Amino acid sequence: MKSPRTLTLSTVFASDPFEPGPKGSRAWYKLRQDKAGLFGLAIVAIFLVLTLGVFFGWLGQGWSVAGGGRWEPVSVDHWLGTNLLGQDIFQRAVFSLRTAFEIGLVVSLLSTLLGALLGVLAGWYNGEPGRTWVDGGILWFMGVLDSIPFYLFVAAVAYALQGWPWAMHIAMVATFWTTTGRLIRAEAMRIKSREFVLSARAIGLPTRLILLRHVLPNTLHILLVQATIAFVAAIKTEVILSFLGLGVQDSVSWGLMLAESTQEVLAGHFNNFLAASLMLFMLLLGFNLLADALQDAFDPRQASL
Amino acid sequence: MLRKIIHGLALILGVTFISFLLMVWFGPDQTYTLIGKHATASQIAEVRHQLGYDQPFTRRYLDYLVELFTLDLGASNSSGEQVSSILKRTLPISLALMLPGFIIGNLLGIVLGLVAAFRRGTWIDRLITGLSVTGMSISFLIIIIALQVLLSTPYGFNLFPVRGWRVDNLSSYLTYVTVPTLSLIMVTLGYNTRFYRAVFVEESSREHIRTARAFGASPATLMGRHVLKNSLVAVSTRIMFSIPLVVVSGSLLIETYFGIPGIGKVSFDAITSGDQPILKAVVGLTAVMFVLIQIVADFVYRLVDPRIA
Amino acid sequence: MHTNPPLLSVRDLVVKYRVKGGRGGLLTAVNGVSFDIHAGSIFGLVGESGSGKTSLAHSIMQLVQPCAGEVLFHGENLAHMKQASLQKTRRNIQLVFQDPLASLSPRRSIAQTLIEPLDHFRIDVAGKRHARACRALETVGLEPDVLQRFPHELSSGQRQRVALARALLPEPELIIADEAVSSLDVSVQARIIELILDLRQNLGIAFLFIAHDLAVIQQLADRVGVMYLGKMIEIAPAHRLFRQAAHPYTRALLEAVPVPDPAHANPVVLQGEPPSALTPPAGCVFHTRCPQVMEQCRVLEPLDTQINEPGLKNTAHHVWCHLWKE
Amino acid sequence: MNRAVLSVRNLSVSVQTGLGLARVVDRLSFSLREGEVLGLVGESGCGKSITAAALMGLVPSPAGIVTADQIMLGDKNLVQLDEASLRRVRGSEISMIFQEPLTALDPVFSIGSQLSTVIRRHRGENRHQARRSSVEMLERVGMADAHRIMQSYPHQLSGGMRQRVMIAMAMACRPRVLIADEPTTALDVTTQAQVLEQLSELGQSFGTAILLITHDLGVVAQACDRALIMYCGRIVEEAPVEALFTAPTHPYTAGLLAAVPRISSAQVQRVQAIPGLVPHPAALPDGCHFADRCPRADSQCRTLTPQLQAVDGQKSIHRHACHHPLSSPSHAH
Repeated sequence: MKSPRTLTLSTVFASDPFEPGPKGSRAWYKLRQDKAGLFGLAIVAIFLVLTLGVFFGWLGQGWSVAGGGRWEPVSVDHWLGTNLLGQDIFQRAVFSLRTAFEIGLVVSLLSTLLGALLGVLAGWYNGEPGRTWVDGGILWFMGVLDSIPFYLFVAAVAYALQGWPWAMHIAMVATFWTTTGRLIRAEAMRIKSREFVLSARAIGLPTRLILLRHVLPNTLHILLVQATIAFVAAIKTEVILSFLGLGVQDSVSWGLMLAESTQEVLAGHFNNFLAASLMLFMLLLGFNLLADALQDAFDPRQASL
Repeated sequence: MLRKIIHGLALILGVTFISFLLMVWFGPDQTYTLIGKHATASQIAEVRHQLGYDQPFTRRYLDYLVELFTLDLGASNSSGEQVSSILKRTLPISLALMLPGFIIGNLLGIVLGLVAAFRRGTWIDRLITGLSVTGMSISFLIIIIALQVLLSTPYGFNLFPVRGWRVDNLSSYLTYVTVPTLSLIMVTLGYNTRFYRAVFVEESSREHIRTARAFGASPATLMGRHVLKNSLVAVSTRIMFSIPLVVVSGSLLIETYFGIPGIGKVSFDAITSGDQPILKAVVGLTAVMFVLIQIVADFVYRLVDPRIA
Repeated sequence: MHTNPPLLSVRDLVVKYRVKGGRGGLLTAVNGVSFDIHAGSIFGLVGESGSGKTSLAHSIMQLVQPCAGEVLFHGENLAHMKQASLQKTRRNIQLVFQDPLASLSPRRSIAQTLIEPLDHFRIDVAGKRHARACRALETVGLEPDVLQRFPHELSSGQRQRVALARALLPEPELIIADEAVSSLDVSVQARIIELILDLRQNLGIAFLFIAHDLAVIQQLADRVGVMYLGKMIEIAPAHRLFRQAAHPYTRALLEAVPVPDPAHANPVVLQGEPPSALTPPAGCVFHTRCPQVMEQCRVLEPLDTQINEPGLKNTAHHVWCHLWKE
Repeated sequence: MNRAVLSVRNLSVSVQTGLGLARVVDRLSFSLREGEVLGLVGESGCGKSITAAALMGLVPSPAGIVTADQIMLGDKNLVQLDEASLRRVRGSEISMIFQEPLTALDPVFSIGSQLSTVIRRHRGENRHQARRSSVEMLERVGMADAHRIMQSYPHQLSGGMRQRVMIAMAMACRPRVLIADEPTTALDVTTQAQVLEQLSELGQSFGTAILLITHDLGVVAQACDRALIMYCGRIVEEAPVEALFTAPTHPYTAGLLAAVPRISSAQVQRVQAIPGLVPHPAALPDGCHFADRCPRADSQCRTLTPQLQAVDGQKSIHRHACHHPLSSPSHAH
């Protein structure tokens, strides 16, 4: 089958062969035009700065101090009032930013790396004579992890590691990476058949170099988007785990604040609930908008991969 | 077909092995919870033997497998009730609780996704996309608390019970199921709509849609006939494979919050009390459910897409 | 003039693929093909889609393991080579592909793409490799500033020239061009054809030029092989093939190519479509569509018969057809 | 040749590209006569496919902006029709077939259902009649076992057969005009010959005028009566096929003819490339777009845009847009 003329109707509109600059800059060029994406980016940036503030000790340090009375209303020294124990809600909400980013970054980074590594290996060795068990094995492992009920898995890991603070992170990484893994595996299988990979194999380039130079760089856009999505998932999961008593131990998080507020709310005290919900919602909204914008900016149909 | 069954068995083996490893081998030591702190050495040895802690790893894993396959799941450590009878009692409750939300959530998602893709780029599309992104950014817990305040407390409409599950006829069923169902819908609707919209947009950019338009097909025919039928594989995959997630994980949170005695609540209590027989049963059950779904999915794909021989 | 062993010789090569899905089964893409390529010559390989041309190229490059037969480079079997000499052979045979868009790694600059083979084969001192890449670009008619650019910034013609430059860098003796000009526009295609002829002339590089378009083949090839459904059905020097093609399929192909001259009417000779390679017909694979099909064609596989004076090896005209009895 | 069945005046299409708004079709005017096969010829990016899409009103609105004084199909000006009436015309009075047979048909519907749907929509036949006409149409395009084809799905057919199904679908309602966008480019040369013959034979017997879009000059020579050569969104030469191939007057046409390889049993004519690159649609040079690559270009060519006018002054149908055309057809060059 002869190859079709390159510039059919759809390609003329979508990709343009003469745009300047490396791929990355083109994606940035498109992102700049996506208002929602920029709004998301702005939120994320603001929260990041606040988190650094907390990290370096300028903000939210007095979260555990039971300074005021129970459920004090909004006042000058307690901007958002106090909770059951008289702790300052504003301080706790701001400090939780650090917990959120800590969980989000650790989980999203590790799960994306694991997903990329195993995904590329599975995709590359799929169909390779003699090595196809690698693909089979990784797929089996993903299938197993996906079919274990998540909360039971987290609880089991939490008990197995006997209250070690990182149990929650391990459990999340161990289950989040499979989504990225499947996406990267499919992309790697597609890239493997492209001519520029065949040309690298024809000169006898070792596999690890091919994977590093030619396959992985072409999956970066998927990894970036998945990392953002994993960040959101990690924070949402922490909230539920804290409610179930499996979450953050010796610190404060929006999840803990929300768990506290379940009783307070019935008694009519909404400050704790509102503070945690609003902060959590804004951060998640920012990251979700950013993830959507990145997805469109790197959409392969536009770029001429 | 045979290949699918072998895959299924391998999956179940994997799941049981990992859950055995985590829950039993590294799991919490039951002896003290069962017989209290100050028991005599011989009593402790006796209980440890009964619970099989003294057997080697492979022996205990084999016992566990035998238990699972012969459905003799033993009795709950805390209540002593037969696990299988617990399952019989709690599963229907969980299904009754989760099914309506699951069905409505997906149907609504499909409709909104279709409308957004159909009117792509217009204000309706932006509205639906905006709402779904917002929906995705609200945590499950916030929705539950907010709905509860809104509907079950004097601060709101106070129409529904705060907790509990005293269901004996349709009207009592509706009163107890409404708030949980609403919260399930609101949590999953954002994700569903966004996913279905992406599938329909992808399908409507295919070349054969342009051909159909060139032959005078109206936008409604394009969407309702060509795009929808081409998307059925992706749509059915999404629905089928989210059943175990919703029925087991989803129910755990809702039942724990609303105090509804379904499989979710039972497994949560089992987690906190380390009641292994129940945990093992639930894990085994989920794995079997996944395998069954994979087999059914294979059958559905052949039905929906002629290219899959 | 060709006394030493041919640069490349392919002996009874067979390549099979396992087909997943559908009825499954084994697809024979290449079914016992033999031919030689002599140093500095251009061998044109023509055939329609599904004839096995690309599988042949990939098995020569050891990208696909053949089930039977062997590939000899300078008389040495590629399959039995030790690592060192195999590495040398990989340097001596280079590959150029059809789709200019997919033959260059999208996220790497042209400089990185060109310097990679130089690093890999450790050609020249690291410092001089950049200059060597510039020279290669000049030979294919591109300015050195292209080095900083990325594939998506170049037109398809420019990209194909970069692919050619990359093939030239390891100073190969043979370049396999798999449909290298098929997806290019006529004016750009002509430039690449001129370039290939110059490379053969000035650098003495041999080419295995694979295409489905006989007109392009005639511009380049010294010898031409015609494949149909995995089998070689005719090999001849170009001037003989285009003047007096022996095999009915070759004649039909020649007549089917639309001639850019309205006065010359194109009669439609062949009906129907090539059968599926999963179930090749018995006897001669072309018998189901051959206008001059005979009884024996349905049963007996035709043998290799040479139809011109035995004389010189490189001008032999082979055909696999019962019409041409020894 | 009798009256025009499709006449286009001042058709332009602009498209958003990375480097800003680009006019990819620039004030195109041409007409298609009844029963004629008109070739729309040009290399990638010259705007021929987008012209076809614009004629059918298939250019997606946000991405492309279409303007035209008129696109007269018989007595209807398509530019003024609203979307609903345009839909009634598409597939009945003017239909289109595409290049990629594999992806042009809907993979999850049988050939029979896709074919009869078009027939029922435009010929108002009921389900039973439509099935019968579908089988008739498949036999008409040379499909031996039409009944089996009706039940089968696109992925079960070969490229050639799928393209024949497309032709059957397009011709089922006896359209006045058929636009064929590179119909045989993705087919093998033996199949291409069969499909081209099928196409022109049907065009003759149904009295349908065909606008054949291709980059292959061989196909133009064999299948077309008249041809328009396009470059960077403009028609640079328009002539009957005989004149075009023997005595082209525009340097670009001559360059194309010199670049296309020709099979000859005698001496091989070496191809000559056209120097330079096609300019980017968003950065087109002033005046004649071919000036930078044209051996005959001068300052006039780089400033004044040449208009399409008859070759030797009077009402000849051989026209070109060039300030310094090759010698007039009276004496061979």
